[in-house]
Amino acid sequence: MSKKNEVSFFDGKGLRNDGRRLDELRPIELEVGVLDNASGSALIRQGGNRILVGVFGPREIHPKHLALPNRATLRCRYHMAPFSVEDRKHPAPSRRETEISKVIREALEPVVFTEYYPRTTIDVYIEVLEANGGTRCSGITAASLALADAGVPMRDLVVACASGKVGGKIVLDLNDFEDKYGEADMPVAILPHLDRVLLLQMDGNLTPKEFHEALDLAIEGSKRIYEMQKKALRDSYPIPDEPQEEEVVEVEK
Amino acid sequence: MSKKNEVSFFDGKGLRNDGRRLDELRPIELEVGVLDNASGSALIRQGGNRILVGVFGPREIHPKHLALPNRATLRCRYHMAPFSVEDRKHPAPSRRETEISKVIREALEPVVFTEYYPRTTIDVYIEVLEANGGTRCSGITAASLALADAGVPMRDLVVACASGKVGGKIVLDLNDFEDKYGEADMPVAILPHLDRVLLLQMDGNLTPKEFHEALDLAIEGSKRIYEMQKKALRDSYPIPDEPQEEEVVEVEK
Amino acid sequence: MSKKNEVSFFDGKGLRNDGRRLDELRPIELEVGVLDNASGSALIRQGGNRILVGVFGPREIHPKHLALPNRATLRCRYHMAPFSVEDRKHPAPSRRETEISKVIREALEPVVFTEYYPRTTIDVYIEVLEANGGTRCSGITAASLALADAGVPMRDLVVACASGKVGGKIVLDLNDFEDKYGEADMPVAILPHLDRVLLLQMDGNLTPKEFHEALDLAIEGSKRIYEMQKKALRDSYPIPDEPQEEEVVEVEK
Amino acid sequence: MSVTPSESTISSLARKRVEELLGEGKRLDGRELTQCREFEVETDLIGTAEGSAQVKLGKTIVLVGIKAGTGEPFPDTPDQGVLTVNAELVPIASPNFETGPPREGAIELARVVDRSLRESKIVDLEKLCLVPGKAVYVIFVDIYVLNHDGNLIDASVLAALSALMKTKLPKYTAKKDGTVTRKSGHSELKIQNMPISLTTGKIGESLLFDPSLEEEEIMDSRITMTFDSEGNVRAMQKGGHGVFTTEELKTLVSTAGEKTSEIRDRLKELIK
Amino acid sequence: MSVTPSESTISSLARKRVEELLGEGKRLDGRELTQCREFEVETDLIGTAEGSAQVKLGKTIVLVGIKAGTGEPFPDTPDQGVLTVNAELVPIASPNFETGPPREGAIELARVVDRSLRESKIVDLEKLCLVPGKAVYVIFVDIYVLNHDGNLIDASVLAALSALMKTKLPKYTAKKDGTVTRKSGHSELKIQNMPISLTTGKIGESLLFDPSLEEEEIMDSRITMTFDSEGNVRAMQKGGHGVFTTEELKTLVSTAGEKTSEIRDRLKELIK
Amino acid sequence: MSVTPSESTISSLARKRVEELLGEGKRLDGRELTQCREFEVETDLIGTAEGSAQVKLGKTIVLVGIKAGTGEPFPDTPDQGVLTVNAELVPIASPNFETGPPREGAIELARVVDRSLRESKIVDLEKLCLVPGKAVYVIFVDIYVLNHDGNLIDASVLAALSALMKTKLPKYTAKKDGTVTRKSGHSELKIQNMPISLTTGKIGESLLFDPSLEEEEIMDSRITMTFDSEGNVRAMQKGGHGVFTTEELKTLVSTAGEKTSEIRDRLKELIK
Repeated sequence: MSKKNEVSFFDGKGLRNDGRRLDELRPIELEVGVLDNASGSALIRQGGNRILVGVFGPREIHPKHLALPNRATLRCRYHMAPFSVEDRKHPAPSRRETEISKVIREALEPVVFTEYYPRTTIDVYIEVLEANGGTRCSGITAASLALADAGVPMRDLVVACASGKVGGKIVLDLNDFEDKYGEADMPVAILPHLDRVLLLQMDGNLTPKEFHEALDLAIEGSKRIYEMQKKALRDSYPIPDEPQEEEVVEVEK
Repeated sequence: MSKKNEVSFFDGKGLRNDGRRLDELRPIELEVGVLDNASGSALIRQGGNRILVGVFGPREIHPKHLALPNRATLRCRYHMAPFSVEDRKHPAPSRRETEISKVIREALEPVVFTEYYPRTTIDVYIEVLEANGGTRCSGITAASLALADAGVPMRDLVVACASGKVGGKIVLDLNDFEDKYGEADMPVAILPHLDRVLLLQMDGNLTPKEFHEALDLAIEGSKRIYEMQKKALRDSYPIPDEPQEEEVVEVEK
Repeated sequence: MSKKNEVSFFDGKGLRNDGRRLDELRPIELEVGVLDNASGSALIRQGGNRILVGVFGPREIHPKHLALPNRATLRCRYHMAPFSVEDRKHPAPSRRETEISKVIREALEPVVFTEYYPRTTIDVYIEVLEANGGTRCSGITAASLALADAGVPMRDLVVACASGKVGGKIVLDLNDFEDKYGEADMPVAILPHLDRVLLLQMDGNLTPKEFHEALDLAIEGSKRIYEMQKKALRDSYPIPDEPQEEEVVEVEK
Repeated sequence: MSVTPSESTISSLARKRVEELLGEGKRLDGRELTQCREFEVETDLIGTAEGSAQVKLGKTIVLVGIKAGTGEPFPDTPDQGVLTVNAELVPIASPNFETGPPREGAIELARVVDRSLRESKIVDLEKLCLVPGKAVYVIFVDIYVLNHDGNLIDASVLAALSALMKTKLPKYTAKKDGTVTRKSGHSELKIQNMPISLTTGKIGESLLFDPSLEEEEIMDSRITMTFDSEGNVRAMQKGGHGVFTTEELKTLVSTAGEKTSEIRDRLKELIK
Repeated sequence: MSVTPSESTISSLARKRVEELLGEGKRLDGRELTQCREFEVETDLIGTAEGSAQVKLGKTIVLVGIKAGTGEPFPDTPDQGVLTVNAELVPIASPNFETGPPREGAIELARVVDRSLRESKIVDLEKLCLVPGKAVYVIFVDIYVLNHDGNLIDASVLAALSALMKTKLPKYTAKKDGTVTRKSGHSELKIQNMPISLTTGKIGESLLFDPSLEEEEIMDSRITMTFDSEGNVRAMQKGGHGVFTTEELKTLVSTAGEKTSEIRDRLKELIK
Repeated sequence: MSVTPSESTISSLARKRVEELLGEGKRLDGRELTQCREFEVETDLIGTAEGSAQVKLGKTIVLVGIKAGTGEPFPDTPDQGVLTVNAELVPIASPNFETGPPREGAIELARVVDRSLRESKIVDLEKLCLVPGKAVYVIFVDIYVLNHDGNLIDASVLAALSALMKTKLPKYTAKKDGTVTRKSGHSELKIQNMPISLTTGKIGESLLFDPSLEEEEIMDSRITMTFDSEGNVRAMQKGGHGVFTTEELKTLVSTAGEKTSEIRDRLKELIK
């Protein structure tokens, strides 16, 4: 996050470089059940992000010494395709990917009823196919849908959204340009109906007051995405014996 | 295989750059039982190729999870010495070596009676000490002798020879220069008395008709090498109670 | 060891570049029990060397196939901190570190009563925090104290010191400058009261006679360090029911 | 080191049933022996890539992204651009794929696709030279397998070809000393050939085109043949622990050549 | 791939006892919930480093060594020096640390320290440029954990800050073409901010500053907040498999900010 | 990390028998204690190498190939060529060798051979400089062990020396800026010393020259001493978990020195 003096973040009308208002999310499309071999899967497109998540398990774990006697092991990999970024990414895992895999796993741990499946593993593979800022949040949002699609019991859906500060203002859901040149970026993941924070990272510069504001905004934005998640699941699993809501359409699988 | 316009492959008499006719093999020397510690071994010199093969096993397999309940595991490594090529090769295995190890293993799989030795491994180590084109074929020819020397029961000897196209003509047993600058190279391995193809790779440019011609030539060349293989084995294991053929000589071991 | 013509090793009085006489050790400080989590530990400062050694065990060994049925496994790592040398050292283990780990382990093997602890491991971690020549010897001297601090039974303390040849003279305990530009360096480790050589390496140029002289000097120097080792242990473990010697002070732990 | 893989868990009974079906010229999914699965192509779906295509061949899904930049040429081809093919079998694609460095399967896949493209001279590498010996275009073809339902090679060749056909090269100005600076705009990457591969599986004595995963798990061997736009063979690769007769191979060169011609026509329709 | 670690061996009984204590506002080592352990700093103890500091936070010992040299800048920041943070959890520090390449714990530690330093602009990277695009200062911050008794992040930030404050840069003359030669002498590395992190552990409903190893082994989660000299937040990192409420986080930003201010004052006293 | 190897499977009974034999001054293969095995040398057998030699010492076979090219010098020795020694214990040589990166045994072997060559100044590295600081000859000495029957160090030193004695350097023209182009022809690499190593094994109280594999498997320790053409010591390396007395070492320096002189004379005969 290096602030350049020449950078301007807002147009004459106070709109952001991609035409959004300060508290506006990027356009989001969610699709559930997009892969055949995975136990569960989801695709998220959020602005310029395109991320595919596949979940396998609960299944037998190899090597066996990773098995836990009283719960399922959770394994999580956040991984970027070589062509997902401007300069080709080398296929070997970077330190950044290793850290993000860890914080995502830790965000999912409190949500999954791992105690139902002792000695097994639940594997969450997050493949970033195209990246344009905020991929860890998009990845968590999709991972949660993929877990639901796999039938893994969870306390609630997990949903994530970043807030931050650009050009002196607190904004929602930063894109890559805002992340790079803005003053602060703060990814947040929450359990929406319990209002619990599962992931929180921040880098940049915020006063304590700005932090309060940014946290509230990230949670508010997350809740909006939560509604989209629920709709995506409903669309994917239409319940025939209940009167169907109008917007339910058969999702391409 | 990049064709250069200036390259000439034949002299005034239509002979190749090393003096051979189109369907002529490079000079081949085969020696069996050249290493003390290996269960079986063979050395092949074919033109500028010098390749040593050692076979170990059937023996216990480590790690044990590689053991197969109803057959022996076959393990095969094709490996080039750093000094075997013009520009020193780094000792770490290259992608090329990995692929060649696989196709050689797959060429040997149908030949070995692996079902006689369940839960064991038979290890085939091919060390290319000097390379001058067609090393995978020379390696297979020698590996088959080393397996025989180790007493591993086989359906037949495996023998391999490349054919290809240089200067518009179908030729046998390409050397490095012909492989690099010619139009096509096609390594073939066969079970000679059953006329079965165990390995087939090709890169370059052949019409379907040229492919037929090249395949026939590679098989014909392989069968000539097969005779040399059998002689090398006879030389190495003279049978004293039968009237010995004249050419049987004691091989240096 | 490349001799430069311009290099001068002695001043007008015949003293070495750090003011020492030919047979003089660098100043040595030894501290025992400096780490909390290790079973035993020691810090050595010898001239510009600062080396920390931690010993763990005897303890369970992982992976289990390294367990030996009739003795403890000894594992030893000599490792340099990135900032311990003039040009930052990459954290990955170098070939030099691998070799030194081996010769140090082999120097400790004859000394530890490994037969008392079958199927366990004793791990010796030598961390070079600052290096100025002769670190393998300093490391051994400290490792021996750390083993004693861990309560691992030993036949005797091990002690090490290099001798060598600089500017045509046999000298004791070479510093980095003398090691780099001098004519020979010879690290030696011994069992002092049995007069046995546990480690011996040499590179440079010595006549057989000079070798005799250098070996005697290294052993003589080692024995002086041995006295310091014993004092460091006494200081660290004051025996209250015996009349304490005056110099016994409580060591900071 | 290449190691015999552990056997698939399919019972010999299942295999027997498949062989009986094949004896009658039928396949598990109802296809004829020489019938390939339908395929779809979607291009330009990755904004960060200079070219991209996703191919669905039955339920097999392969995504290829092209990254193009500049770099130094190889010393032995100072006047040629660099084309590199890489394949990742990412673990979302199959319960049997694992994380970690590429294994022999991924390496073989990448190398067969590489040869199919390279030997057919799909791009003129000499046109990708900026300053001889100093600066050339470097093009990465990254194969990303998203769902594995058999025949990854053919799906990958299709996706790589489609992605390259849609690739736009960033423009550069280059100084004699090899210094390169980006200038605005893109130019199309010119494709001079359309290599299409066809993989044939062998189960018992039956030869079947475009094997599905179910078929791959019991098949004895496979042979991949890549044909160029003129119907000539540019690359071949036999795989598996079984054998082919010379007659089988000679016959295949004709039938497979025709089939790839149909596939090429279909692809042209799909991504014109 | 990140994997659920195997559980600590502490019995649920032990955990219950700790929770009871915490219910009464007490901790195992007698501290109050918002009380950090005392720390000591020793600087300039590594002669081969351009800067060094060893911090003892309770029984946790972290040594940081700074190596400074020259190298090429990153292509996207041609006029800035390079600052790199690396952490090694060497096996002398804990029976649970192992030899081998850094694992996710060490990587997270290095990256959180890196962000704490970088985001607070502890050094002006533009002042570390020698020849734009060609030669810049390259500064390695190597974190070496010598004894692990909990809260490695805060101890490492303290040690890294202290070491940088004592760092002396070797002087160089640089030619336009990027050729650099060492000249005699050193200059002080100018520090323009003093970032201090505070890590808070959560056990049940209790929040406790500067958790010890005993506490870490049973805590549900942790949150690290790094404050600059003005009391603003520069970096945050939540860890662990538990959760925080928004109220907890908002309250913490205030109390932690004050606490880091005290720590900063104490550090100034110690290494002035 | 160096780890105690698992014990050889030789029974203590076998060891006892060997010790008894040694007590009578006899060895398993009938040699005297200070008798080395006969050796043969074949040179120039690898056409792609700039120099090569295969040494058979008893049944131990070591092949050394020399590759010579050009590259940059090390920053601290800008006017010296680069000599690099590498060893591979390829798995054909012994049922106990494995594929994979070199382990401590191979690394120790390479480093002891390296020191034997380097410390005796076998080649004048300054004569291998083309353009100071920019371009020098880079010589790779690759040790390839083909059959392991004991005493790899001595066989490798012999093979490396022989290969270097037969090495022909390709000629280059070099410009001031370090640009190097191959010109036709070769020149002989000038050897200015002939280092010979002798390794002595110790079993119980007996010292035996040139231990065979059978002896290595039960011996307590070994000491390698490398002597130059003048009879001076250039390198030493003790190995194994046993000890030597100072008297043993002092005596060995004399007897081993004489023995290496005989070996050197024999080598001169073989490859003149």
